[in-house]
Amino acid sequence: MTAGSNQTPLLEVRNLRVEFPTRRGTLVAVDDVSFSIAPGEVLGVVGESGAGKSLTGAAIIGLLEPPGRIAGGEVLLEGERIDNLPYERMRRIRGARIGAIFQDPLTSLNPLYSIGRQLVETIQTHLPLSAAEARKRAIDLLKEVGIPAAESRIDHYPHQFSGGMRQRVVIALALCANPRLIVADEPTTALDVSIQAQIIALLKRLCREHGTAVMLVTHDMGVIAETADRVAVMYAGRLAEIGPVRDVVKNASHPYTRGLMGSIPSLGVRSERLTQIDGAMPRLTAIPTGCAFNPRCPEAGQRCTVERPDLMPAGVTRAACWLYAPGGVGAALTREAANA
Amino acid sequence: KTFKWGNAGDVSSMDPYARQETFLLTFTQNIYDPLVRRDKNLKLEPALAVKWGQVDKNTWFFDLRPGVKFSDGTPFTADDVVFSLNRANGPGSNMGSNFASVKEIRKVSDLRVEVITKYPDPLLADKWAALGMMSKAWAEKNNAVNSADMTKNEENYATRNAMGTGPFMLKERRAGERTVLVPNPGWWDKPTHNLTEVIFTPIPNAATRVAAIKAGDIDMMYEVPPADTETLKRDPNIAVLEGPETRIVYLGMDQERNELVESSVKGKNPFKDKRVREAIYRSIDVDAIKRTVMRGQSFPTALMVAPGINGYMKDLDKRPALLKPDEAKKLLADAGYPQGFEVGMDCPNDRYVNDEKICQAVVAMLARIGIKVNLLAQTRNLYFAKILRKGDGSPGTTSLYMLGWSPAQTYDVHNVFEALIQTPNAATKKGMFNAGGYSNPELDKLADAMEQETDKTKRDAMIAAATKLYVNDYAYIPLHQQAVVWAARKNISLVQPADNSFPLRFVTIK
Amino acid sequence: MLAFVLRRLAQSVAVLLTVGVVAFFMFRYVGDPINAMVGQDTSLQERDELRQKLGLNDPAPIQFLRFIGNAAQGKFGLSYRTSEPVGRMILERMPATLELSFCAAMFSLLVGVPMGVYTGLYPRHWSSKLLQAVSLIGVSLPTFLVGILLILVFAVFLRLLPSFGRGETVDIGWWSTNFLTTKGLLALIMPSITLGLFQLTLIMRLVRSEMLEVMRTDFIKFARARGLSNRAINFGHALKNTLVPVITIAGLQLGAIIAFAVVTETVFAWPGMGQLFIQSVQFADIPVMAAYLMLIAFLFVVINVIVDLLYFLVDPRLRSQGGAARVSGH
Amino acid sequence: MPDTGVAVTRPPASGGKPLVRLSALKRYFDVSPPWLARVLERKPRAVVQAVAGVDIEIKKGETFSLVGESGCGKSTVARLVVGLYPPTDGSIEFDGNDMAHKRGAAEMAAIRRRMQMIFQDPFASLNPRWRVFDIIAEPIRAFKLASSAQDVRKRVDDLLRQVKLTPADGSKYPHEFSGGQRQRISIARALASRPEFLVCDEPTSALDVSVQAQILNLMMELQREHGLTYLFISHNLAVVYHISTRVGVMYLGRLVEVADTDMLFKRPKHPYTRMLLDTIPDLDMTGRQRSPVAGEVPSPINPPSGCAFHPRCPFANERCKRERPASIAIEGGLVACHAIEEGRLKIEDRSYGVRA
Amino acid sequence: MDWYRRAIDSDIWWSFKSSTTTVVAASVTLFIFAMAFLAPILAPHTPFDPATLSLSDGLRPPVLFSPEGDWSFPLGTDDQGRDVLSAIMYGTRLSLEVGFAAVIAAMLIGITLGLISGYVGGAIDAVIMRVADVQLTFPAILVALLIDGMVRGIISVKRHDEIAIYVVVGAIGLSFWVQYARTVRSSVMVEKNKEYVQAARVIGLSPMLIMVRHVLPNVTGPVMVIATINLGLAIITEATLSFLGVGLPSTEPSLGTLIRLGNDMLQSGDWWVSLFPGVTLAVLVLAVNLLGDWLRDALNPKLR
Ligand SMILES: Nc1ncnc2c1ncn2[C@@H]1O[C@H](COP(=O)(O)OP(=O)(O)OP(=O)(O)O)[C@@H](O)[C@H]1O
Ligand SMILES: Nc1ncnc2c1ncn2[C@@H]1O[C@H](COP(=O)(O)OP(=O)(O)OP(=O)(O)O)[C@@H](O)[C@H]1O
Ligand SMILES: [Mg+2]
Ligand SMILES: [Mg+2]
Repeated sequence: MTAGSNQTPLLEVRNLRVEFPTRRGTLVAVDDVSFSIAPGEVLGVVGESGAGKSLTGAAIIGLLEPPGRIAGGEVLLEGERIDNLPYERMRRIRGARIGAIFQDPLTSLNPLYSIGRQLVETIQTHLPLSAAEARKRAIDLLKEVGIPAAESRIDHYPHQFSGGMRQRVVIALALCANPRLIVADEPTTALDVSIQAQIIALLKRLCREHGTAVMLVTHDMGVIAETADRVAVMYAGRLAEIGPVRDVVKNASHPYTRGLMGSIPSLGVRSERLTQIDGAMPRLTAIPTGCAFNPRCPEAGQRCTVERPDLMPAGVTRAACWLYAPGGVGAALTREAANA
Repeated sequence: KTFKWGNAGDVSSMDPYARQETFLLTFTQNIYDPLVRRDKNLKLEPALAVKWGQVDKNTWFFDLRPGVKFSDGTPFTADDVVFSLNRANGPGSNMGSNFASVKEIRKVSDLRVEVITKYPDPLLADKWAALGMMSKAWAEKNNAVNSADMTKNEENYATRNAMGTGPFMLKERRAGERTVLVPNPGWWDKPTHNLTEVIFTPIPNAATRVAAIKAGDIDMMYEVPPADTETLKRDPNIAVLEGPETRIVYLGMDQERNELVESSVKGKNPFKDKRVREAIYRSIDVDAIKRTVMRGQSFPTALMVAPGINGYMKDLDKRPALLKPDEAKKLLADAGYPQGFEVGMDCPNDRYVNDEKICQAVVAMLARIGIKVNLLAQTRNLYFAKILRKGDGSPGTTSLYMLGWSPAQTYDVHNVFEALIQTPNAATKKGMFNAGGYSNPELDKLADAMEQETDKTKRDAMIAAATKLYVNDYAYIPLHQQAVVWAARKNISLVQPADNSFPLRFVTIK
Repeated sequence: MLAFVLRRLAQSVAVLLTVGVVAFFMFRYVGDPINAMVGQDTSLQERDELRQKLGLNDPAPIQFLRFIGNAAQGKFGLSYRTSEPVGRMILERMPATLELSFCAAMFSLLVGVPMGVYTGLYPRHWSSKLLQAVSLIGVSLPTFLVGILLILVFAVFLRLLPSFGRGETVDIGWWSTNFLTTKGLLALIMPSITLGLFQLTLIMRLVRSEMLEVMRTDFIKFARARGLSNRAINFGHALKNTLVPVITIAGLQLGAIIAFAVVTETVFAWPGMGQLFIQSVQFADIPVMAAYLMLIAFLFVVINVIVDLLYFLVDPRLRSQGGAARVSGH
Repeated sequence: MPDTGVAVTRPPASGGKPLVRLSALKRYFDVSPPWLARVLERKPRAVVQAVAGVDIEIKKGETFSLVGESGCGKSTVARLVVGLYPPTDGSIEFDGNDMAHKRGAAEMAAIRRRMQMIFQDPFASLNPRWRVFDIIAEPIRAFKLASSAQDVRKRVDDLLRQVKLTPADGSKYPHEFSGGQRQRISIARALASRPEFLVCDEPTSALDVSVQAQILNLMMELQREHGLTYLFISHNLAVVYHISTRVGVMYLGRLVEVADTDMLFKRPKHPYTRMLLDTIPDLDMTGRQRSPVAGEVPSPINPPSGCAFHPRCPFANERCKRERPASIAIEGGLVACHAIEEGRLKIEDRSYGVRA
Repeated sequence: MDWYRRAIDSDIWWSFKSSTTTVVAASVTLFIFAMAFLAPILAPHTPFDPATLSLSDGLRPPVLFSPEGDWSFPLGTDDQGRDVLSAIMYGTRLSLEVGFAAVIAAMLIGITLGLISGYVGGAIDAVIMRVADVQLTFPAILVALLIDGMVRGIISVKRHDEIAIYVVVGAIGLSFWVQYARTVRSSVMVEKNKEYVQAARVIGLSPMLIMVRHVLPNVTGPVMVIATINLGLAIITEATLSFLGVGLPSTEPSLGTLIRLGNDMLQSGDWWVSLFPGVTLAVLVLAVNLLGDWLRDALNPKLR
């Protein structure tokens, strides 16, 4: 399923490149990443720690922390380019058209203000409502995310809520102005196993009801499997594979994705050994030439060590792997690579 | 015309008997007239008493000035005098030492008071020239019959209030902040000043004080740091007044113990050897101290009394020539200290002008003849507690020290002999400030004799003989008279007496 | 809350008692007060009598009990130096010190906090770096030197400000204030700057580092993600979250300011408690020193309680916990 | 799905002698406000019953896992076992030795040597200022297991190789390693004293799935080679399913169910166990709606009366509110539930584990 | 050469190198330290030896500012005939000695108490922290005034000058320890719950050993930062104490004492006597503070 592949995408990311100037030279943390999200669609982004998932999200909402910067590519929201907007214009988009949810609900809320104040403040920033109306909306939102006795709890402070409740408040805050897109960066990782399911269910329901698209960053494949429509797999700052969830999970094309899926312990089969990908993801300072995965790839060919693959169709999904090049791994190098 | 002035410390009390301290006495005298006061040249002149003298050997009389009124309008009578003198000699007062000879004070008539002494005391009027007269009625009304008693936990009215017959009246007293005086319109004397208000402020930091007068925030200040004298003199708006003070600053040596308390020499006391004392004496270049440390603001001396004091012997005031270091070393070698020795020295650091720096200079000078001096400079109360004799007459803990002394009550040399030079004796209370315990029986005899002697020529002869004795013994090492340096804005004219007192009645503003 | 206040009170008593003990035993050694009390001619016997009368010859524990007993009744006796009741001497000088300290504290806060916020918000900007370096001067020059230099420049050369003292004061009851006259206000300027400069630097740097830290927290990031305006983020969220440590330090510093007034008051001939204390040390005026120290300890305790109460206002987490946890400062 | 492995059933470890036995183990934490506040505000003492009476026997060579929600006391059990906390009550026996028994330092060290711990956070569990070599050598030196410096070096090099690092890594500092590599260093350190029993408190939950697989494989390998016994703690049921022979489910300081792994996943009995199993996201269930556990974990300071799970339990009745259920042996495992005991709740095949 | 490469390679070195201010501050500090500690070799005179002083050399102006200057006294002399340059060199040395000693004293007290307080906790912790509270009641200046007074009283018989330096060091040290104790305590409370400390406990190391081997090295960062900043503060405090008359003796003046002695001459035209020591002090403290500043930021990973 590729929801709305023929509509104009809600969000389109083209050749995004994020760099960090460091003292040892520039570090490319996100490299040539392109994807799009349709209205109402849930795109899961997975990958190992440090693969560049959060940075991609941060780049989209324009909250890269200096010295990090978007060094190339563009981000379009409903056809409008937003990656080069001045701070003030981007600020008006944030919260209003793109909402965000971060990993840790414990630290995402300012401990010194009641949640009501934080809600009202956000609502009034984006919607022309009076204080009383804003408060009413805040209460409605709290009810919607399932906070019991919202009228009385609205004046409570964050520390008076449990982790799961706080994450609900955070979701309510992200929904304040009915954004079209929500970037959720690991919204359940910090939560208890039993609460995770509640939050995912809530997020899904809300998006369905509001027609909001979600970019769901996580490394929990279970969550993705259950929630996402499409999945993007990142490896060392690049997209390794992108495609409908079922195909990526079940019939991954990229050897990395296959390894990743295999190393997830599942209840179905038990073995003496889990499938494992040997080695570790390279550091961003030492990304090998060619395909970044080549040192760990069981199917790497000569071409993989020299030339970098772009996303190419591989069955239902698109994968950045020479296996799917017309000539396969063994095909002749392009002229540039051969000369290099 | 408002006259603003400052100095380092505040008047500690408004009670004229609270402390026997020059500043307090002269300040309160602006409010409280004494019976007999000193003029610009420190000569006695009539004040509340128009006539005084000895009826017989043991009786003094004071004839009071008629028609004098206190500033609250009540008349001043003999009752007030008797009351004041008794109060000054009473509990809480610090003036008791001026009454050592007094047996009885009695009112003869409203305008005459007589004092019976235990023994002839030719200096009584001198001693009392600093004693202001209070009002009996006022004191009784305000429960200030005695001076403040430290052991009781209560305040004394006279500590912050004052009411006398003097040229000024106390308008405002904020201890530590400022004290405001206004002229007394009913003063018996003809005012020589033209002030309408006097504001006194303590400014403890010398640099600030200098800045304040430069900035014109005050009209006059004293205790000008010697270092600043030159700049102040250069300031076209400021006049600097300097004159010698009667205080002599000198060094003393422990000649009493058989072993010094703080020295490398064990088993004997080098200071008991006159050669050692001479070597030290003649190695200290007082002129150099005058030039750099004191910036010219001192008057080197060879005697323990200053010019102007009764008994000062001008022809004896000659320091022997300085020794070259080898000569001094030879003297020391003769005395048995060819390598020199090490000794501790005590010095105050907030008592005399540049006291610590003088000591430092002395340390350097002695270092050159092989005497290594360890200097301990400290604040006055610690310093005095360390070096002075204890109540039982036992010596303080010092080997070499610096002191200053002025016979300020009597202006007579006998005070110096009695307090500093005579052999210490707890019973007779002589020599109690002779911290080094110098002792010369011959001199003791002369000093005792001069106390009773009323014939001036004979007495002068005794003084000369005694003076030669201690000079030749190198008993002390007199350094200098420190200068009294005042600075005033150019439009102020004032008188600077040699005793470091500052009578406001001589101030005029142009 | 009640428990908290009671605990603080108990602690205060403990602090005051400790200070009392320390004060007392230290004073036994600061020198012989008698020499400061009498003139040069006072005979040694008279000195001894006075010592006896003052009880200075009694055994230490007895002196201590007497001292504590009297202190508990607010009686610190008469000053050895001026024979005035110590309580009143200190009270009279208190307004001067407190007003000066208040102005110095205000100066350091009103200048230091904005400077800290600015340098914290734009840590890489050259002007921040400049401000930071310049502010270091506040801790690189001894207070007395700063004071004298100020006097030389503004009083002696420019003649803009009075060189010393409180200028004109107005009495309101026993409290004499500088705030009601122009001269009084002018007189406050240089001493306040001198006294506050050091604290200014501290506060600025504290606010800066707290700001830097707060600006990196998730809730600030989240506030940005919600699209709040910079104003709301910087001042509403960031600044308020730096307040707790700032209050702690500012509170402690207020105590330090009052104590440091000793130097400033000496330089500016400011008739306050600090100057009184220094004179008392010089003259071994034990009753004044004791009372002053007890007062400083008391003020410190009061400031501490106020600081703690402020925490309650600022931080809701403490409110519900009953103030058991005190956020530790740096 | 890549079907790489063969389904194997681990050898049932029963029959062996228990290496570790925890009996009626309790650990309370006093979290009361200060005395004065308690008196004035009439607050009672507050005590967290982190572990409220746990009986576990772990046999030689087996892997016993503890699962449960955050705060149920898993880590506390782990710490009690290795002696980081003294128990409030109950006893811990290691190979027949009661740990509470007083003994000499040498004897104590001899027992301590035989049990080690692997911690959760690979970033916090290595001293950032020490070289890897020194970190691994520390237990060797502390227990004096090597006679010379060369011996130490040799052993450290061996250990590094065992955990698939190279001896050259010894001279580096921890920050130069990735999370997975650090966890290997932790394991090497734990193995340095040649222990028989390893307590692993969530050793992989801070790691990525691909790294997690490496670590789990390594652990299983080491177990096979050295006959190690594990107490394994995790909240990831899938991991637990893979590594353990027996599983204990904890809820608010108590064990609610203990069973052999296969049995637990095939026929879970306690309603809480069933709920936990329900929350496991599974790759096969794309698009499926999980049924989340209702409600949240209650406070361990005021645990609910009776069966602590009753406020969240769909099968709770009056008795559950009143009376705490005792453990009953059933189908080779232990369960503490009235509903099961009374037969109100049917035990059914839920086929979580075996879906062949 | 291993350590050398590692040092050159480290973040700290890099952040050091990339901050011009810091490099300048470090050079200045090094220069002043060298001047101070090599004073016996470099200084043209020995100002602490009174035998070499001559009043006749008194108050020479500095050569560059007045023709009356004498090249053997490049920065002029004070009223005792002391060479200002040499006095500054020796005085700086003394000030640094006082500063370092005071900071080390404070560190010893503070770290020990902080470690105990943090690691042991409970009643001992409460007592130590209350003592710290009381200590805070007495700011440095008051503590120093009191200790000085007390010591002078107790040992008035002995030579005070010899112990003056210990008094000043003790007084400053005593008033600074609280900061260390608090910092170390809170670091220890964080550190002792870190898993690597628990790992050490599982091995069965004694608390003492754990504290020294594991906890202590990890609190050095914040302690170093405080120490650097305190060094400047200690030097200033010593100067202020000298100003109040309870500092080091004037025969062997520290920078502070030099300033105090010259202070009286500030307005008299003999400005060099206090100005040069004043500038030296300000530059030294400023440089040390800049270093401390940089160190604080460099060691704080959150700010990198
Ligand atoms: N401020 C920074 N300076 C330098 N490098 C950075 C910075 N922030 C992130 N990176 C690097 O960018 C890479 C991508 O980081 P990112 O946070 O996007 O990873 P992620 O996929 O979200 O990982 P995780 O699952 O751990 O959250 C990482 O390798 C990280 O080291
Ligand atoms: N030192 C302590 N002091 C007070 N309470 C504690 C302490 N250690 C643990 N607790 C409490 O005991 C309970 C059990 O904690 P424990 O760490 O054992 O849980 P856990 O099952 O390991 O949880 P997680 O999965 O989050 O690690 C918790 O409620 C915790 O708050
Ligand atoms: Mg991330
Ligand atoms: Mg745990």
